[in-house]
Amino acid sequence: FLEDVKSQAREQLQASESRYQAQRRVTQVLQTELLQLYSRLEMENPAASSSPAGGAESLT
Amino acid sequence: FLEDVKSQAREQLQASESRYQAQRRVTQVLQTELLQLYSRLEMENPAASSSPAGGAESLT
Amino acid sequence: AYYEKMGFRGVEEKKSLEILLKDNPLDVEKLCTFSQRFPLPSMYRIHVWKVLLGILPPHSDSHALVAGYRREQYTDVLEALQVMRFLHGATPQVEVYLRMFQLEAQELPRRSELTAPEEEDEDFLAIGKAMEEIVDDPVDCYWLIKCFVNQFNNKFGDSIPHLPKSLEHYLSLEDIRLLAHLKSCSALRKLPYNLWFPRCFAGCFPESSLLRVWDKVVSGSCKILVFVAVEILLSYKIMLMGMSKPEAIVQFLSNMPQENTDAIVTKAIDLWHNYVTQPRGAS
Repeated sequence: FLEDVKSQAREQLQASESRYQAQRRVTQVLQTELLQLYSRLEMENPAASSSPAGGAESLT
Repeated sequence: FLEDVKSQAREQLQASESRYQAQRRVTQVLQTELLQLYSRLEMENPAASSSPAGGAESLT
Repeated sequence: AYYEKMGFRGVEEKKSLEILLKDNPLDVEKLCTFSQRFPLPSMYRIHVWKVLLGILPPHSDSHALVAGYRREQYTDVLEALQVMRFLHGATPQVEVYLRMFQLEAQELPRRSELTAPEEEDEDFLAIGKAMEEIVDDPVDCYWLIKCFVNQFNNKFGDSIPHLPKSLEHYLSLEDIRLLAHLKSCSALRKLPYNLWFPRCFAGCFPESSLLRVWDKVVSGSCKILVFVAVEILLSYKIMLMGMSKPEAIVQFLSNMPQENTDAIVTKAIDLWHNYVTQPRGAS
């Protein structure tokens, strides 16, 4: 019975782990997408690129 | 003793879940940021908007 | 002889804490009681705080696993903020912690609306800066700030507005003349409570003194803050009695001298033990 409880706990932890991994993959895709967009914005609008960079600059 | 095993499993699961939740928050913020960028791209470059709009749709 | 006795007591305390720390699972309640009663030995302080704040679970054999989760969570949040350009190389470390905290709490401003930290963030930043001085490892530091702030707000958020009243009460018992003076020049309501209570004296005291106050806060008392304030007033009594303008009093207390903060904290803890932890009716 104890083994039963232990293996149930292990399964729950694994499920949580795989949910986390799935969410991480989503994050990675979104981050790649974002980086591409930033560089496209800066290429297309070198003039306006001051504004995305400006967002970052206003932080300083 | 059984309670002990259970509570240990619960502690581990909680920490794992907290890591998952943080990853979810990250995804949400990334999505918001991406959507904002897309709409800005469209405003600034209405001609080139067809391809970023496709990108935005793939997110929804 | 006094120091010998104190030293001996210190060794005994350290031994009994070591015994508590060998328990598996750890008895969090006993650790709380220990931390309420004695100052934590500096070599165990961070570890005990992490357990009391729930960063590490009671079961010691889960510590490695959970610490790994904590580290990953830290990295995930930090990376995302960097990719989104919320942070750059020159962002001060406490501001990094603030943005991470905001992201996790779903309170992160939009990047297009991002400004320098607001006034409402000042408490977080003060606590963060002090914790930075106390803790070297950034992962530990972020988690300690986050859980310290969260626990403090959850447990004591409702009590904070009542602390000035409590201060008045204990000052009336300790020094009625000083209280009367502060009242008569209408300084009592203007004391720098906001620099004291919501940030647990971070920024008012050097970290070496702050640690012993935070031992009590982490282990579940916010009343200690009242006694620290009482002792601040008592130790500058002569100076305060000589001032009649409330602005001068506030000005002085907001920029307190840093010399005898250790003595203030020691007396404050003694006074707190007298009134609160030892049963004497008053609570």
